[in-house]
Amino acid sequence: MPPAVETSGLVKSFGHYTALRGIDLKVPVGSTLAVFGPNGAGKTTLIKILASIMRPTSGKILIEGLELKDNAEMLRTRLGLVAHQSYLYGNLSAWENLDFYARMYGVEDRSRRIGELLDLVNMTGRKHDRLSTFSRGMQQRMALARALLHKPSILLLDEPETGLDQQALGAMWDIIKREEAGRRTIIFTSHSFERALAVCDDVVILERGRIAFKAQACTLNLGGLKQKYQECTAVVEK
Amino acid sequence: MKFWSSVAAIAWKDVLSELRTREIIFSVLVFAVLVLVIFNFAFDLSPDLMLQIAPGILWVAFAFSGVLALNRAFIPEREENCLEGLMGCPVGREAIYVGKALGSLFFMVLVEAVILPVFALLFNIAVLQPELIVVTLLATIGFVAVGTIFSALAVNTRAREMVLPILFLPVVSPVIIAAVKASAISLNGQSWGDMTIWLAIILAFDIIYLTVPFLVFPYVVEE
Amino acid sequence: MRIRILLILSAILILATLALDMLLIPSLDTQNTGFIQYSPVFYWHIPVAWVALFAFLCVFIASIGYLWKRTAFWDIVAMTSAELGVVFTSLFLVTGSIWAKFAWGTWWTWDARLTSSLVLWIIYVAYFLLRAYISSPEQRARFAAVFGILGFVDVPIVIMTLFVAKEMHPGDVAFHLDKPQMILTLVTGVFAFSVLYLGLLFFGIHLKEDAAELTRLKGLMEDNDNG
Amino acid sequence: MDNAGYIVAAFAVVWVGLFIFIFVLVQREKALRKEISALKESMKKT
Repeated sequence: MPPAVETSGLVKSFGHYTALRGIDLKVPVGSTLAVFGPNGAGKTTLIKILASIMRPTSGKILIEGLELKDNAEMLRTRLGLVAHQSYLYGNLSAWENLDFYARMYGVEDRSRRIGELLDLVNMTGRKHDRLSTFSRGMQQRMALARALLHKPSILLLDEPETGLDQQALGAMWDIIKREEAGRRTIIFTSHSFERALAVCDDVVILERGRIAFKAQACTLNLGGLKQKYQECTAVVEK
Repeated sequence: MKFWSSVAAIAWKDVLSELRTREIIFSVLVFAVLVLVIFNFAFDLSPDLMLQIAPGILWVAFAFSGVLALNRAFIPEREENCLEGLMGCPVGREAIYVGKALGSLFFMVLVEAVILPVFALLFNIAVLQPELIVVTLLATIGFVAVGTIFSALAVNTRAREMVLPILFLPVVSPVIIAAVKASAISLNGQSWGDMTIWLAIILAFDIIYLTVPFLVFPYVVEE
Repeated sequence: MRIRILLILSAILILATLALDMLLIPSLDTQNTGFIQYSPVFYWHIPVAWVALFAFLCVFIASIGYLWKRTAFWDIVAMTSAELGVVFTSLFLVTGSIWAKFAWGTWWTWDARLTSSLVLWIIYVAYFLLRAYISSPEQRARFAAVFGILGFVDVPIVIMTLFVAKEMHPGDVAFHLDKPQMILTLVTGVFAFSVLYLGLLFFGIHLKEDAAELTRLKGLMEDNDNG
Repeated sequence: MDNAGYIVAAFAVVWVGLFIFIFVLVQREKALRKEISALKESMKKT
């Protein structure tokens, strides 16, 4: 059973600036990986490369044992992404947005699936309202619905907590964990240690494009994680 | 099959999103009519002379209102970074180009469908002839094919409104020249036989600028 | 080093063309028909145009090279070649309008050759405008390469459309060279300016690579200062 | 301007144009060369 996501020697540079300097990751199927790191450590770049939106400068990426470079279009049906932006069109209604992406992902029986998702993120009441009229929290939940449309086996989230209060964030994680519990692999970047530690199986700390620390969540408590984080990122301040 | 269903989905999304606010369509239409009116002030000419410059006026109105519309083509993709959302879909990057081009084509044809009768009314020239309509359509396909990829390029630059026309109009000038010449021939009552060279140029342009951007578009959107 | 050789060689060849031009060509116009083939201007007016088109072809190839290899070298080659293309097209336009003043009494005639070179000139000036409006070097190189390809594909169509629009057939001027002296002068002219182009191309590339080296060194300096 | 005048003018434009272009390149080259060597010196010192 190949790991859900495996990268070896992953490098990404933009001209002179190198965002990722060789990342080796192995994420087993069904597990949840939390990625921490200061701003500019390469978290978003890593997520976008795994989602096949950005091409790596060098290195190998295997999604469910298949080379991402060669099977990009097929593998995208297995990948779902929730980024900082919602990827949804302001002029279109919630239903129209999901209907559009459902067509793009080739989802069968679109209306049933969209209805299901709107209930899951409890936005059914607003399904015909325009996205531009939604609050940040509602847009984030709609973005999650969009990412789950095609039942991806791997879900990527880039700092899902941005713009959400504790209650909304808690609700969001319930939604993520409820659907296909245990079979879906989740990789997310985050700044809130406490919330992340509660939901993840493994932890990684990125620092200036490299993995500075890797461990299983059960071996860490909140204090230990924060202390480790200070150590890894302290190098920059000295 | 997957390719074309995604293309249709993108084009339909563009049309829906635009018909919802109708902001671009009205501003482009008003602009095109404005161009006609200005030309009317600029040259108050004898009817037969007007016949000669009529195609020129038409295509100046189409070209500049086309640039106005194409400037807006990739705005929805910029707002919530929807372009990345599209790139995450299980479809080739080329489908995004073809979908967006079809969306813009729909609006350009819509503008032309309104401007041609208005032009016939204002300048009382029989513009609605089959030859002229076919030439206009063929030229619009080439116009939009080039315009869409330049719009995708320009939307990422600083002074987008200025960069697009300066990049785009010189490159698309052959199609505009050929369309004007062919329209002039059709206005003189001649038919297909006399405009074969111009149709050939427009068709050659369409073919080239549907294939080359198709191959090059992935490099525009991918980091 | 080879830049110096190329530049000196091109200087010699240009002098040779000049000599041929001044000595041979005037004597040929026995019936003084006033055709362009008989005026010395022709024998480097055409080479300048040829080199400009060749420069745009190199931009096209270098752009494909950049999109494929993604190395800064190809981007530098494309930019330098585009620069030279614009310089040579400007020379063609200026000398063309001087010739127009001489032949037809006005500085500018919407003659097919002049108009098509003007359109091409605008396209490649737009190439530099595009480069100027993008800040990130990687994106600038990639977009410039895309435009280098889309722009070049337009060159044949622009020339053909304008030649047809002006009821002028391309073959009727450049290739009716019956006398051997004419062909000799034209060939030396084309060869001379091509060598000049190569010399300037390598010189420009060398220059820009130095500039890139400079920015890299400055970057290192800053890193050391606050590293 | 008679016939010869235009010829000379046209020639002049070409040479002056090319000469200025090459001259600008050479100037830029010298300036760059100077700056790089200066930088290399200061790099060695620190």
